Amino acid sequence: MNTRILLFAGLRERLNKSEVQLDLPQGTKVCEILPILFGEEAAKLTRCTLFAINQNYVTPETELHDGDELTLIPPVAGG
Amino acid sequence: MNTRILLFAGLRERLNKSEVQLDLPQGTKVCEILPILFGEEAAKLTRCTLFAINQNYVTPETELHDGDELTLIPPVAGG
Amino acid sequence: MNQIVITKEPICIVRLMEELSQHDCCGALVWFAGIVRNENDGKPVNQIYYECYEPMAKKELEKIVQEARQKWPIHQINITHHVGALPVGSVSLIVIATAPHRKEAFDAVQYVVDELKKRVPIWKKETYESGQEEWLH
Amino acid sequence: MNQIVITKEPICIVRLMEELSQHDCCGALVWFAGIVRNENDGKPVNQIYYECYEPMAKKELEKIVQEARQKWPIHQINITHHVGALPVGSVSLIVIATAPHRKEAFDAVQYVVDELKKRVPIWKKETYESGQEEWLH
Repeated sequence: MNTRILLFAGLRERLNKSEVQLDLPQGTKVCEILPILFGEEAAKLTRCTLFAINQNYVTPETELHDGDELTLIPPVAGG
Repeated sequence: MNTRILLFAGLRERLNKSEVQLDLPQGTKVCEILPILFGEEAAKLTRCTLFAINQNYVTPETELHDGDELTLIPPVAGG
Repeated sequence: MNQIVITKEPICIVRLMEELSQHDCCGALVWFAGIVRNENDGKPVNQIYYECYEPMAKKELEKIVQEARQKWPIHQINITHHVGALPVGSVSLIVIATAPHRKEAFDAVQYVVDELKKRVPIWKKETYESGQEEWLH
Repeated sequence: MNQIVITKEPICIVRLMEELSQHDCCGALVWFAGIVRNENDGKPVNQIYYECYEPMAKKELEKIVQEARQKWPIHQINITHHVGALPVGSVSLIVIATAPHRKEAFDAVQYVVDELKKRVPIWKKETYESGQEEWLH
């Protein structure tokens, strides 16, 4: 299952990438992505990262589907 | 005791004057002016008229002094 | 800095905005404009005439600004009231405040507008489409 | 009418004001401007860099505007966010609402600004005088 993951702000800088493509098993949940990408740091990041699929916020328990675009959203600060 | 009285808006139009000079006895109170100027209509006007002496709001019981400028203030509606 | 203006000239919002000096310490600028509406209580309005007891109005506005400054740390306050005959759609009042944070700027502008409507000796006469006129309160 | 703009060009307040069409039915226009402050938490700030996930930001702003319209009878809403590198003193955000009465316009503008800061995918990195940089939240 092919998933495109978009990274912004501090998360983008951590990986030095604004986009990652992952081939994931069916039924992978949104919350499983942080450990895959950030290893031990994931625990700390989980507390303050939100998730969006195809530009709409979703809960961490949401299952990914083939072709989904997942965005990792570190704390926002517009305005 | 010489008192200058300023009239605005509806009160001005009622008397067709923007200013009146009255010679009043010492100790005249602010609330006694409406009956002098408006006769029987005063009772109705008293409920919604405020008073200022020398450009500061005062209570209806305030006594006038020689040279005071009294302003009768019908309901305001700025903005 | 306070600026309190009562004027018979139309308010030029663009010029006001250009005049307003910006301050690096202020994160928020809140601006209220009152506009002459085309109806009131269901009656079509053609024009409003504002009458003002100007020296007292300015004094009372100064008091209101001082009260606002005691309540909130505001930097700049600018109040401009247009008096005389105003056609529908024109700007009758502008209140602007700048402050370090937005909550204070919003609160200060609302306080000034609310108190102005309660206490400042300005009166408003509406002329309706029917030709009838009425002092409002 | 809604207007939602995310732009890398500096926001020209004067032009925005001129573009804003006035409506005779609206007695109130409320306007908020967010300005880049010269300090944060006691640290002198030189510059802010705003990053934005633009398509989602616009979608989320549309949702916020719809929510505001369900709560208050607003006529016009205009949201403009400047992104990229912004020097101290420049305008980062403008939110404008017009409504028949002022309370609704004030409430709507505050709601939009509050929700924008909570939900819209825009990030802010401050550069301090010391040269140090930090992503804010």
